[in-house]
Amino acid sequence: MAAEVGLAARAHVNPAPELQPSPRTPPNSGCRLARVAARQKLGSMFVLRLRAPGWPGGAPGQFALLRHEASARFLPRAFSLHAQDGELVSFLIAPVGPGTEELAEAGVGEGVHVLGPLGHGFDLTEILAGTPRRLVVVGGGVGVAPFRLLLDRLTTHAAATLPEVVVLFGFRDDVQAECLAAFEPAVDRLRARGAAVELETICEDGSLGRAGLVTTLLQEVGLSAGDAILACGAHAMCQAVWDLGLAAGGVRAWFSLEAGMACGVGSCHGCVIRLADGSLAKVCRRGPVFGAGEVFGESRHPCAVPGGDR
Amino acid sequence: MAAEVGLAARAHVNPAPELQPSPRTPPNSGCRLARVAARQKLGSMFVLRLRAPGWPGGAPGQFALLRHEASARFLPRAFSLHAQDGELVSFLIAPVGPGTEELAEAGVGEGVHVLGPLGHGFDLTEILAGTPRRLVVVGGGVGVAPFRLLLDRLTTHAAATLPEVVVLFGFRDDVQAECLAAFEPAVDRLRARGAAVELETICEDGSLGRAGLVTTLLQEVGLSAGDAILACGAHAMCQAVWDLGLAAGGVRAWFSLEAGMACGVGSCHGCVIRLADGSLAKVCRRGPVFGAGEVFGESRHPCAVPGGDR
Amino acid sequence: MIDLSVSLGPLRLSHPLINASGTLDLFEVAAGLGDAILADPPVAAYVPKTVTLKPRPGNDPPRIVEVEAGMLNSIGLPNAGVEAFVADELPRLLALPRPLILNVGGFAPGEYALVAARLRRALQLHLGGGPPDGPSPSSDEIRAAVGGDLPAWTARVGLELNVSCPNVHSGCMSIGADPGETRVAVEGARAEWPGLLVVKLTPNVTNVVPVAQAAAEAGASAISLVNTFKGLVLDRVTLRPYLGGVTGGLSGPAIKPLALRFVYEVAAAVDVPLIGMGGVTSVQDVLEFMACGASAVAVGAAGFRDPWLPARLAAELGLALEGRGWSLSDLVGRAHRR
Amino acid sequence: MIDLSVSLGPLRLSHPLINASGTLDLFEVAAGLGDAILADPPVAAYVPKTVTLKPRPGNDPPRIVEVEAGMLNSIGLPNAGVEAFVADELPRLLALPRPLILNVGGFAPGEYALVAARLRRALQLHLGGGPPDGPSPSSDEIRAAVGGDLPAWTARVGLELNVSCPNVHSGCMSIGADPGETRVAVEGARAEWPGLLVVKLTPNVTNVVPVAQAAAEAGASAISLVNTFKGLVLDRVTLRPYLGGVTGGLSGPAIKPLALRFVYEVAAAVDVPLIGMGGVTSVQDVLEFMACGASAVAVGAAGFRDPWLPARLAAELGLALEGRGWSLSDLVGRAHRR
Ligand SMILES: Cc1cc2nc3c(=O)[nH]c(=O)nc-3n(C[C@H](O)[C@H](O)[C@H](O)COP(=O)(O)OP(=O)(O)OC[C@H]3O[C@@H](n4cnc5c(N)ncnc54)[C@H](O)[C@@H]3O)c2cc1C
Ligand SMILES: Cc1cc2nc3c(=O)[nH]c(=O)nc-3n(C[C@H](O)[C@H](O)[C@H](O)COP(=O)(O)OP(=O)(O)OC[C@H]3O[C@@H](n4cnc5c(N)ncnc54)[C@H](O)[C@@H]3O)c2cc1C
Ligand SMILES: Cc1cc2nc3c(=O)[nH]c(=O)nc-3n(C[C@H](O)[C@H](O)[C@H](O)COP(=O)(O)O)c2cc1C
Ligand SMILES: Cc1cc2nc3c(=O)[nH]c(=O)nc-3n(C[C@H](O)[C@H](O)[C@H](O)COP(=O)(O)O)c2cc1C
Ligand code: FES
Ligand code: FES
Repeated sequence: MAAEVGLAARAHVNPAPELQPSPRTPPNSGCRLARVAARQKLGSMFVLRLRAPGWPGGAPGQFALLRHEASARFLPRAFSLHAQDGELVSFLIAPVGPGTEELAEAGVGEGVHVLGPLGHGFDLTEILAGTPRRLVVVGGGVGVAPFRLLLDRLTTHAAATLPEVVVLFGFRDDVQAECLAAFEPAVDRLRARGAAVELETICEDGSLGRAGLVTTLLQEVGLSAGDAILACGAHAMCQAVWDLGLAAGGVRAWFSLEAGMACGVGSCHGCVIRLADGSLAKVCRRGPVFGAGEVFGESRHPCAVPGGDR
Repeated sequence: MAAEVGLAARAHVNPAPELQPSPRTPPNSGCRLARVAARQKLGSMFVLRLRAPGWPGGAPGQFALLRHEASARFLPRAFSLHAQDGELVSFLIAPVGPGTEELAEAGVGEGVHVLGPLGHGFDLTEILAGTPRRLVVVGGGVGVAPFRLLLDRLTTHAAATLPEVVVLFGFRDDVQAECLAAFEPAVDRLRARGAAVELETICEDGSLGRAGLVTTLLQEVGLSAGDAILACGAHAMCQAVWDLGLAAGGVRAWFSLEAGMACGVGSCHGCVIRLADGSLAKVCRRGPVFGAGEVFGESRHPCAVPGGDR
Repeated sequence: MIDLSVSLGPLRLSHPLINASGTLDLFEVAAGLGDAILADPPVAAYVPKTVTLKPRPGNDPPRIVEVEAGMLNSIGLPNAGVEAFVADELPRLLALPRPLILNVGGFAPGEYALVAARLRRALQLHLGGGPPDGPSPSSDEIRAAVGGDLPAWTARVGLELNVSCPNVHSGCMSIGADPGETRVAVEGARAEWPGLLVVKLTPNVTNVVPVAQAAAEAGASAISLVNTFKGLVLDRVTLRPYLGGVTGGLSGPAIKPLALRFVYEVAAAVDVPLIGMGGVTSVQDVLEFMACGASAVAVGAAGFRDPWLPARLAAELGLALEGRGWSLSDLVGRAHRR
Repeated sequence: MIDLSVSLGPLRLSHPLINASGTLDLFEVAAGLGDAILADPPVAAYVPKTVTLKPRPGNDPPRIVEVEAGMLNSIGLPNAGVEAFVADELPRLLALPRPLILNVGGFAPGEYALVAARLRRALQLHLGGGPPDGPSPSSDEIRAAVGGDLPAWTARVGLELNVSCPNVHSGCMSIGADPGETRVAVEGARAEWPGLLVVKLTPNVTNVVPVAQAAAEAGASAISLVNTFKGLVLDRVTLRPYLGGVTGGLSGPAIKPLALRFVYEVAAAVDVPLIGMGGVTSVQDVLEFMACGASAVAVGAAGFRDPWLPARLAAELGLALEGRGWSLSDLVGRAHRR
């Protein structure tokens, strides 16, 4: 905003349009040609590690738009930041359609256009400022992706300042659950720093013990006032999680939501969802992480669901 | 034609339409999913060897439509049969655009849809029946492709029945000329059987000696009555070759021509060229090999050129 | 096994998959790839290429060019004219073990009736059902017949009026762009043709609904859509028009969302069965056209990759319906239901 | 260095590449990816998203869906209305170091004039050139001005009339489908707007030429085309319409051959400069639109992949012309010359 006002002021100084042709995409524009550094299969998902020159780093819950340089698809695809290390940035991807399948076949050294980091992630400063009793991290399926970076970020906080961390992941089956391998080192590191971390996993088909949903786990750990939920997964999962939060009372929650995207930056108005108050919000700009109340409202049986009345 | 008459006769026997659903593509329909058996780079071109189950074999000058099973292009592409060995069929391909580049990257084991063999090739029986003085084979650029199979076919004829074979190839540069490696063994085999074979090559940029066109070579070997020309290359080359043939007099010639194709079988009427008499002919069905007179006429400065008056 | 058969007027199709006119020549395929395709054509009904009153050479080459997700053609309806068609093509067409939908083009609304009459007389001769070269039945006689007793051959042969070809300089597409001219063309053909009368519409219009309604009111027993979208491709180097006919018609997956819209709109507005087409390459596409309201689906340019594609899609349609536990009537028009 | 500058009425563009309305929001990009884009926008002129008289929420989600070689959108012109636009957007737009082409939508032909007048008054206030809230200049006064002395601000700001959005239930596209309504809309806006007046046409018409002629006669100083093609996408599973707005507009490479045809036809029929768009992704596309007759070219949905694409294409256009030894005027309209 400050920048915009500043520019508005300039208008009167420099009212004539400049006539020089624009340069090409500037080097630090957020639009980069990255190279595949590694691709690791983890059950039915894979981790795509890219070397993105000048990658500025992003927050957990932020995302990037990826498009293979030889893609036959028209639009890029959105993926949560999964891990980063300098110029290396990783994504945990579930191949579900043509765009994700192209990336599943990207060879080392091949180019991938990366636009990002984009959107607003989980604001750990704000969340921790509320001194939550516990951080309850809830991931469903590939919705677990952003929580690797989240755990990494927690590791940078003094253990004493951290509440207990409860990580609950739900998967379809044990093949999908193989992506756990991408999270365990982060959990171990956090524990090694003295933080109290619990990690529990359940599969819908019972292939890792009993059958159930991630909400089964959530009911078992028992939400109570002061808990802060950070969740990502299918819309129905998020809704069910928030219902439990409302039932417990005094629980705050943030959800990373999905929507089909074209631009990822707010240009196209394409990714809107309907909020609890009936208004529409761009997932890519206002989100993808939203406060529970904004999206689902504060009463237990909200009528307004994202997607509106189509 | 006989088949059609036969079927017409059947109409009165079986006038009612059958109501069973049709089966899928029948196994020996000419439409096959082949597998890449090998891909060999030869300078700026490459040889794609496919294993095509049930491949029936085709004549030199016939072609097939190829489309990679993961192709992002809508239409298949036409390529002359280059060599065959049972189920193995090879194509010599110059990557010039998106379709050929996809094939240039096809990995061993990947699927390629093959429709063929299609069209009418060089009719060796007819050509040799004219007891030509010499067979003058003229290829320009990737237009050399069909002549590997032609040389292989000549090898099956008794050497005594064969006239002298003069093979003249013109290339852009020495990198393009590296595809010669695909022809030399066939020439050697033919010689080993006692046939008189000469092979000469020239490059436009002089990178293999002096600079010149294939017509330079043709002028040097000197056409004369009784020669039979078999040529394939750019349209302008074919025209120039036939001008030399007409000048010599008493020369017969066959040209394998190109046209953009959609169906390759005569369904779409898309690949027509205008013949010397002003009529239009489907390259895929009546050709791709045409008699010189049909295409260029029998007088030295034809006004009607294929492509018509667009 | 799910019953995939559909009726288009007096024609009964064993399944909904046919070819789009001008994109499959069974006899050419047979000549190149073997006669098997004639003994068991991969379509539930066979639609030959458009025939016109007079012979036509078609447009200058080049006539086709690939574009993103499709191709343009500027073929220009080459054909030997209806007399040659009747003499040379019709006998072998009638020998095919499938119903036929003959496709007719015209350069003035009245031409359709002339060609329809010529074809009817030839069919009466071949298949019985009336004096071959007698006077045309009166319009009333045929209207009565359409409702009641049709000549037996109408179960074998239908007619499609191509009022939508974008690749000719007059007539055709300009007729189908105008409800009034379409009405005249269809009424004329209806008066000469007792059987299935399909009218093939162009999508190059501001509003297709009045044209579809005019066709239906004038006696069309079915509507097929879409023909190709008029487009232009330049030569990459010279930057001048690439096709001999300057403009051409776009077909292929690029037009599928546009074609679905036209089928959806016409299905909501008229009561006759629809034949949907435009970019069909997969069984998903077949499901979508039928959900929008098509009773039958035609494979066009995608069949160039594999002439047997319609048969494969028919088999896959059966499996898809089985998988969902749907009958054909659960599928057709589904997109319109809440 | 080749001179790439082009004039659109009183606007002078340093090169022909601009953005298509609704596909690039510089301020949103800046908020996400940094202010650099505001200091040096990747377009020769900036076209904001359509603004309407009253605020609009836009259509229900989902609003976009990818298809082969393109996407459909059913955004539905969400915007805060012209009053909020004038208060909140215009100041920061005027701070951009580029000429602007403000884009206006309407739901009746008369609405365009109301919005144009409101914008003109605001610009007079910001940039001088007349009493801000005084009475409208008479139509004659403005017509005189367009030919002669224009207020200085008309070199900074032009207006584009979107008479072609397919994603709203009334107005807009239906106006642009009708030459008479287009004439009324353009005449009204012309009476209120002394500067560059672009009219953006829809391709969802039988014949675009009469609409373009009506626009030009009514005072359009340029014509832009094409807006999106109306299409339909079904949900893959439910087989019901996927988009919240049921139908949507197709854009992207799928429509390029169709868009080229419209530009080619309009260039042959009217004398005003054209802004071409529809599926531009590469410098080859830019060359083709200009060869068909466009003086400027807009990047639409392909800019979603890279907001800086127009600037890259402008640089590549310079190289392409240099490589061929052509000036811009050798290129523009080339496809029409023998
Ligand atoms: C902010 C954000 C973060 C994300 N993070 C991740 C991540 O970390 N890892 C990950 O694997 N995925 C993530 N996703 C999801 C990912 O973007 C999608 O899985 C991906 O776009 C799928 O592309 P595709 O081409 O493989 O499938 P597509 O075929 O494009 O399908 C993608 C989705 O589009 C919708 N869709 C499109 N067309 C239709 C239609 N005609 N009918 C019905 N539905 C349709 C459906 O919802 C479908 O699931 C994220 C999404 C968002 C918005
Ligand atoms: C019978 C036959 C046999 C052939 N045999 C061989 C062979 O053995 N080996 C081989 O390498 N090639 C062969 N070809 C040529 C081969 O089919 C083409 O090179 C191939 O189709 C190119 O496809 P592409 O996608 O790589 O290039 P494309 O981009 O499809 O270009 C192919 C050609 O299409 C034309 N074209 C398409 N669009 C445009 C446009 N907008 N502007 C200008 N021109 C355009 C041009 O002529 C261009 O050269 C043969 C062709 C035929 C008809
Ligand atoms: C090469 C070609 C030739 C065609 N010829 C005809 C024709 O003769 N008569 C006709 O009615 N439609 C003709 N069409 C249009 C098709 O029948 C069909 O309506 C159109 O191609 C859309 O379907 P598709 O996208 O599946 O190809 C032709 C289409 C192509 C591609
Ligand atoms: C997401 C989206 C939003 C659009 N919004 C507008 C708009 O507000 N006003 C308008 O005139 N055109 C709008 N358009 C149309 C474009 O400006 C352009 O005419 C069209 O997309 C064709 O160009 P393309 O194929 O390059 O995208 C929009 C297009 C898209 C894809
Ligand atoms: S994806 Fe374009 S506004 Fe969100
Ligand atoms: S390529 Fe279809 S007729 Fe020759």
